[in-house]
Amino acid sequence: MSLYQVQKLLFELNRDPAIQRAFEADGGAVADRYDLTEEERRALLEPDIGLLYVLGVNGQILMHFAAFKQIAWADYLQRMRDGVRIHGPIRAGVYKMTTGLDEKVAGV
Amino acid sequence: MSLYQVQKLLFELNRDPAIQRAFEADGGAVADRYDLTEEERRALLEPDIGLLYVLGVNGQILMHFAAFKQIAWADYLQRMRDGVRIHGPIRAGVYKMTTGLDEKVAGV
Amino acid sequence: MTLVFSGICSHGPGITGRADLAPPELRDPFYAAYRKMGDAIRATGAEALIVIAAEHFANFFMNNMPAYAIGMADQYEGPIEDPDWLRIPRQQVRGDADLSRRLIAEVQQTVDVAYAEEWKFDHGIMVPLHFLDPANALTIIPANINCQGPPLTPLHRAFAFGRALRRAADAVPQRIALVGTGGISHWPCTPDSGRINEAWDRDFLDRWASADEARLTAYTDAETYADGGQGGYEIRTFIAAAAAAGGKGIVDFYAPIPIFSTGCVVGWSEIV
Amino acid sequence: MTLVFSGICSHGPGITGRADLAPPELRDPFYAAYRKMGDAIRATGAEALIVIAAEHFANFFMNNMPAYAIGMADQYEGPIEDPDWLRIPRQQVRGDADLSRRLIAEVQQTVDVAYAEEWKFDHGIMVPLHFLDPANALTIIPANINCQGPPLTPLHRAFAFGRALRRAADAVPQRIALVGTGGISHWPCTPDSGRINEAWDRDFLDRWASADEARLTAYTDAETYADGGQGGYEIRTFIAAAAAAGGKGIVDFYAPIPIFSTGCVVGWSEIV
Ligand SMILES: [Fe+3]
Ligand SMILES: [Fe+3]
Repeated sequence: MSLYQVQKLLFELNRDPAIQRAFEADGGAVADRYDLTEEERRALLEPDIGLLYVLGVNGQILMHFAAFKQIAWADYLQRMRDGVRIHGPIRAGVYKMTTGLDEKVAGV
Repeated sequence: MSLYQVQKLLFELNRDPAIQRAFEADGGAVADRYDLTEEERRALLEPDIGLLYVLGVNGQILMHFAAFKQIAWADYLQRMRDGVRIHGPIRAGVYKMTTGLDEKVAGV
Repeated sequence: MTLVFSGICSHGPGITGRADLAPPELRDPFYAAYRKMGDAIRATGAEALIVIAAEHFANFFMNNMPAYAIGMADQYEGPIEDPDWLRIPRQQVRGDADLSRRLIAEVQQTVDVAYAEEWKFDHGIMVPLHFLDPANALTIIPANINCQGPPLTPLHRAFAFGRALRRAADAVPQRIALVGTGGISHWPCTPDSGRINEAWDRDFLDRWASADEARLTAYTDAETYADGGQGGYEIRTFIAAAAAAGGKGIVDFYAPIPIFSTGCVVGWSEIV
Repeated sequence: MTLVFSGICSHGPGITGRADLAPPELRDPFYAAYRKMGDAIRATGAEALIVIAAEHFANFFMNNMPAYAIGMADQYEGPIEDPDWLRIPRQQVRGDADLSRRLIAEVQQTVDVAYAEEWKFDHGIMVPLHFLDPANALTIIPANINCQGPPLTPLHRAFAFGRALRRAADAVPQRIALVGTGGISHWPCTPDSGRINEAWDRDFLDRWASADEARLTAYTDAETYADGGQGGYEIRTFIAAAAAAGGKGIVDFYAPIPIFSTGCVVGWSEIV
């Protein structure tokens, strides 16, 4: 249920420039509008892309958030690998990692 | 297309207490977020329930806006009749008036 | 386990919100029949109640208007309307996301539902629950048929939706009850509010009681609009309930109650 | 008038956004095949192009996730992504609400679509349009199949959706083209990005070319996930395109291109 709220925040952020501006100005105030755990809130505000990935945020939602945060493609992939290294396999959803922690399938 | 924007404003207002508070504080600022004609904007801010009805706002959306504006049931029905008297039959949608201007089917 | 109950009932915000404006000799027997249906549902030992509603822009808008939707949350809230206006206090209603997921997966084999992990109940669900489950004891699975914003789903698909819900209810371990809630003829939220076409209503209820698909789905939307008003589009919920049951229906109560803005009915069907 | 074209093509933000990271010997023939399909569509005299997409939470979320949706606006906008990241400029795309309304009404006879009076295109539609209609000359009708958020619509319903679109296209006065756009096997937006199962892709394309409903719909979601990744769920768009066409398919281009994160295909089918 709480993962639903994390994903809802990101869905709304990804598609609405007004929320993007509000998030840049005061991410905490935007986060306050959603029913989040402390861990989820921290992952969103830091942002901890690896933890968001492990929490089960759908990759198609997370990818756009990473792009919004100006995170380059190779860095985005590496942050997810690091998330799994630190926090273990994904806890929900269908975006599980099937390759090795040091494998870079597309070379990045 | 513009009627879609009027209805979208009302749909979002009807279901979100935060937008309701914003609308009470500064209706014009809320209206600015939607692509409205001058006539639509005026009808929303006044509010001119009769004109909104004639513009084609779905009754199931308009009824809740009238309740939000503390307009009693009998007054709500009368404002729609007055709208038709002044502006003519509804211009869009399926909520047309089929009774006479002075008819009160349910006695109110 | 199986579908154990299938009924129909009218909704409308006036049924609770304008209670004091209604003639008691019409209102009180209607309320009594409504509550009696609640007793009948409890008597089946139902664990969950599917409410097939026709919501009114509380959740679904023309930016993404699903022909059919089913809720998939552990909790819902309602009413979305001002509680003083509707005279139903705002409350949490218990859902069951896992049960929903199983029902949805089965329904999707034949009917293409949207699923909704949140849902704000409007009077279309809260008014029935106010009478049917005042103790908030049942698990509620909300379902919806778009009866408000054209293009509307054809009546034969509403029948198919009822059949799909039946198949789904029969496939889960729980005892499942179901009600379809709409209006019959009515012109709600217009200056015509209170207009009711009793002859059309009684003819429709006769078809509903027959559970005959051909008779139930013989209306065009233009005919329904002309004879039953835009509120008449909501017959889809009753058609789905009849399809889910499969058997003959019994009208326990029917009366036009103009201040409630709709023909007021309570009835149920044999499950066959 | 009739369906005049039915094709398939891969999408993915990397196809444009990471163009400079791709080996030219794979990238350039893929781009050429993509543009050639645009020429083929123009050669049919098509007035409108239905794009069956599998959008990625640009419009539809789990609060109301439609199995099937069709746009019903006179204008759309896209991409929703950062234009610099996707390397496709933000633009208006012409729709036709009236044509949509007629198509939707016919589709609804058998498949229960949500309609959407606004729609923000993501890379799933913008990447194909970038190659197929660079001059922005076609009227676009967006359609969607939920391939992202389970529970997903069954494959046989995706086939039914394609058949319904065909019937609808044949019933309107305009000449209609259609493309289904997805990926075949891919593990997008994960650390596995770039993983592609070429053998699985080629087997799927063989089934797609056969237009055989039984072969096309024989996968379980668990099998698709294991062999084709969560990106493989998007085969639904290709299945719908095959169903709309009815005839044999020809794969004009296929190559796994890891930096584009998907097996890259361009193909079209005989309309029978
Ligand atoms: Fe209703
Ligand atoms: Fe995709």
